[in-house]
Amino acid sequence: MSILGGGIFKGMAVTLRNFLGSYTNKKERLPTIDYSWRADGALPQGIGDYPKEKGEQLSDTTTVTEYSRNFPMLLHDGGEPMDTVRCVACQICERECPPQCIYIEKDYDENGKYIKRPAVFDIDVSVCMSCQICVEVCPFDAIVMNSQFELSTPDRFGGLLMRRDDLLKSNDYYHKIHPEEAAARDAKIAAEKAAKEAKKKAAAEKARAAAEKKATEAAKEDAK
Amino acid sequence: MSTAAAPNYELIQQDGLETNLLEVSMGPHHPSTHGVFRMDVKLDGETVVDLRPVFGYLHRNHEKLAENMSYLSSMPFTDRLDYFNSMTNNWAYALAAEKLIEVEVPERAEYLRVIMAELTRLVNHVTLIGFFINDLGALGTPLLYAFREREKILDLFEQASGARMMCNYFRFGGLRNDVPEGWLKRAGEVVDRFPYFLDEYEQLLCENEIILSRTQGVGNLPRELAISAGVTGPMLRASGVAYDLRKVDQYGIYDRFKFRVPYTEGDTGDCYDRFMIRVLEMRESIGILKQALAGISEGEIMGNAPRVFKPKPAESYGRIEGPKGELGFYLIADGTPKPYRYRVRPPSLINLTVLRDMCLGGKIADAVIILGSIDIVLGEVDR
Amino acid sequence: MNEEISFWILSAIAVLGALVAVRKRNLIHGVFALLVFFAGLSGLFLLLLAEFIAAVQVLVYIGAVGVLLLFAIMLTERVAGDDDRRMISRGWSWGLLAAAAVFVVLLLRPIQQLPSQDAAQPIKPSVEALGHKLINPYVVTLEVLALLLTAALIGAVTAAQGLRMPKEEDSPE
Amino acid sequence: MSFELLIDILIATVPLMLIFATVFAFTTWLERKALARIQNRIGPNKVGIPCTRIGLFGLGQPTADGIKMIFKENIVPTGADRLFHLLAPILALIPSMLVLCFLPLDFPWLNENSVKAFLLDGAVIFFFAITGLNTLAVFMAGWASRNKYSLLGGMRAVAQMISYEIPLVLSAVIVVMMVGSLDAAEIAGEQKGGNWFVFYPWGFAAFVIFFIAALAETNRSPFDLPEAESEIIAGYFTEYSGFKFALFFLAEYIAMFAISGLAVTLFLGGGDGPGLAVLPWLSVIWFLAKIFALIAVMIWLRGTLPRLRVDQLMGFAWKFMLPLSILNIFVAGFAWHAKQLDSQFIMVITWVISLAVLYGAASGLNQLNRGKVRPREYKYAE
Repeated sequence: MSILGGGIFKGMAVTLRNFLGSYTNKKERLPTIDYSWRADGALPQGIGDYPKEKGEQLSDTTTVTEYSRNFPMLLHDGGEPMDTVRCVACQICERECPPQCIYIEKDYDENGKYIKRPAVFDIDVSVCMSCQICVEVCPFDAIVMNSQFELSTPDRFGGLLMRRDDLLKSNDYYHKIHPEEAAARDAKIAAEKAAKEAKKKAAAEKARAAAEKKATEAAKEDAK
Repeated sequence: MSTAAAPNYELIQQDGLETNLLEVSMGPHHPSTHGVFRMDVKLDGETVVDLRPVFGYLHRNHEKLAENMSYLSSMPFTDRLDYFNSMTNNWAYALAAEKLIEVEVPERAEYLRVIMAELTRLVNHVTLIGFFINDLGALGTPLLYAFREREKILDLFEQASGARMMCNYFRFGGLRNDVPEGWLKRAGEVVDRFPYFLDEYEQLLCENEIILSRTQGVGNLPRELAISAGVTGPMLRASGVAYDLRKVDQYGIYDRFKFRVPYTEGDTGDCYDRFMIRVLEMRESIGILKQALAGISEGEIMGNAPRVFKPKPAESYGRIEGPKGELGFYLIADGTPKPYRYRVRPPSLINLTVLRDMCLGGKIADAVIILGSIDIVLGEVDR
Repeated sequence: MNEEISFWILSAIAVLGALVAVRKRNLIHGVFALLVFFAGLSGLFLLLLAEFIAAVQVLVYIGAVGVLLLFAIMLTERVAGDDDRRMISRGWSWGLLAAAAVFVVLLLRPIQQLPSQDAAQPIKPSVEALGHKLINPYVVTLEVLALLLTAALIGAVTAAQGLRMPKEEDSPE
Repeated sequence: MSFELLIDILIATVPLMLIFATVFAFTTWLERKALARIQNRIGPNKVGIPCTRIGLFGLGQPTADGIKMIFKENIVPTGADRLFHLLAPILALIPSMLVLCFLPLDFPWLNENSVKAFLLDGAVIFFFAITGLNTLAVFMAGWASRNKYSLLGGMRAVAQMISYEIPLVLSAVIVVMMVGSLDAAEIAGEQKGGNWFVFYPWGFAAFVIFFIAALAETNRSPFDLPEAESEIIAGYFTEYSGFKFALFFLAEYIAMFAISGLAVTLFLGGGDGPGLAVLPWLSVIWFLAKIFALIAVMIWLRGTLPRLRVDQLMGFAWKFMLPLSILNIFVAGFAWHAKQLDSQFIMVITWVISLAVLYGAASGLNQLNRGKVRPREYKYAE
């Protein structure tokens, strides 16, 4: 050590540099306040002064990043939500949910016949830990993550229990908040559908061929 | 061995005035116990005569919960073990499960895993040093510089995985999703910028006389004690053992990167060594990150693994060099979708076992910084 | 007139402090009451225009002796005594008698011999004069006192050294 | 009591109380703001004019804090000594306020009489005598709280304050020696025209020692052990809340002003500065500006340094500060005698020798005390 307390003076130089730098070089020194350094610029205006400046700037479709996830929502393909809802109430997500915050009841018509949609679909968002496992295990791409974060409520019980109708969101909305993910998912569904159709066609073909064969055989039998 | 570090207190009592020992229960709401941890300390004046760590305040039944749900479902719970390093926790668990179901991880996923793990190491070490200096009594300045840098890395995590801390990003056989466009470039920028920050950090801390005199010779951990107690990670390397699972196991693709393992020359480590080893490790991590960011190529990120599976009855142990030490997951499969036994080897807990040996004979202020230098996260200690 | 009012106020404080100091069983309370007494005394010195003595009174008695007493008390058992149980000694009347005797025998005559207020010359207070007095006529006394204090200091250091922890046999390099 | 004297006393004291209370509020804001900037934050910036969005750089923060403090619940622990718990913050505030009177501030509205009310012959020794009372207040608070952390903090505070009082006084003695007076105004007068004592080698050394000891006396970082948050929670005011806590806070800051004011008086020329010939009342501004400069350094140190350990703290006082300050007295005496010879050559020699002796002693003591503490080298395994 060359001078007395040299290390201390070095440290003081660093803090002085930071003190001055916080006025001159905001990008480097005040990254938590100055968001301009974020290359994607995904942060909406006004979020830096969040509770005071919200209003219209923070709409329902505010999203922080492409993959930002808060709580799940149920997708429907437009029109009357319950007619086009993708969920068939298979309850896989209910079983796989790690904190077990999903509750599903199947829907039955008046004859007691199971119609492929949920009668009750509750998510207790005070328990939900936004892990996205339900999204991944869903075979029907019916449940995806919403990025809405303004859910604070003075009601401890009802306010944080999201019912089926709160959870239902259209696919268009999904495209708005997570465009890339939604496009990929749509493509996947289309591909699956196409594959399924092809399979169905093939199966139908096969069945027809088999039926024809059978018919011919039966005819042969008859002929005998 | 434990008594070797502690001076003989009877001598003080012998010919001096008879004084009473002061029993102080530090914690669970003490400001510097890093969570809900308690130390029952017996003090002779300010000198620690006896110390009993008490934990379990944050116990949440992690292992038992995991034994009652499918393999995938406990993945998000591993985030909550060591909540600073969710990425590495994910990786260790994924390694263990991948051994059970034997899936191949695509190359891009392996690269991304390394990138995420090393970024996590940076996050962990930089904040740990901040907290450590905070325990030394600085008014949060180094901690806030650390948070400033951590913020940039957490933003990267958020852009990739959707969450800042509870990333839940790794999957058996790969990763949940690919990183968004331009992410690698941004990560490169952050990594390139990081050494400048480290220079500043070292300038602020490493030669400061107060830090030197507070940390050197405090909390000595002899090599034999460290080995026999099962201490791992930077703490073990600070005690003079160059043991790093990234070199030993070479899990993932760590054999492809050139990096060095810093360790202390002597056979005792003190708080200063533990602090410096972490600083040096960050530099190595930056080297790995640069190589990984240069070497990554396009490709698949998810191997051919089912979301929910029933592995054949088998055992597996997956371990990685986490930022805090060896993090291991031990799984026994019994043919059902749920593990028969799920066990975590938490580095925080095992490193904490030597706390008493290091603290005895020190001052009460030393006990605080020794605890800080161990680097524990109570989520992992108590599970 | 000002001086008189001040005198009575300060004397009252001093006497009250002394009384409380004697009667409190809680030792810490007692010490603080004693310090109040010292403070009153210091005020009285100030009233006599003996600034330096007043300052020294505060510095030494309140600052040093008070803290010393507190430290000593911290080493004793049962610091906070029972304040409800008043200290009533059986021989209190004898104590009163002794106090009266001391007053009559030792103090009465000097008080009577004090010059009347009109005759007293207003003194100009000066630290410098005190310094000269200390260095010129009383230099030997001062030196002896200084030596004594130094000896006490060295003794304290030695006593503290003796309590040092034994060095470890195999101190790690 | 004559009415004029009462008026004079009020004229002398009331502005002092008002000015320093205002300055206290401003300093808390300054400290928070400066620390925030050092730590790359913005600091208080919301509280300005009530009911509007005008922030005024957060200047309303001290007021808001004060209002909050007053209305917070006053909690006294069960089994605490209620009387002493109440008295301690008051006892802490009184000495700090009292010693402000001894600062040689030339307020333009003061007349001869009111000045005389406080300019005691032995102002400097009174200053030390009265600031010493702080120790008792801290001990009282620590003891009365019935909390182990408080007691530890109180004991730490007493040990620390007594230890550092010695180098503090010894470094002030040098100035007293040079001027030959304990009168603050006379000491300040001696340094008129830029002849500040800090510009002499012995003066500089004494100033540094004084400043370090002052940090310890006022419990500022890096000597804030009595209130070491990471070790003993908040030390002696762990159990204080609301207005009592605010009083402690106030006392601490006022003590900071007082001790900085003394440092300014002793070493930095008091109210001396350019422009005094034209506007005499500028001296008050200069005085306060110098106090603020010292306080800015204190804040800067607080933003940079961790704190010492308790044994190192005591060791530093007794093994470094005390020998150095005693040596400094000898150096100053030597220099004073050399000055009488009135020769340029001897003056230069004295300067060089004093510098060499002081620096050598300081670094020697530093080496002795630090032992094997050095930055280390580490090995790498491939």
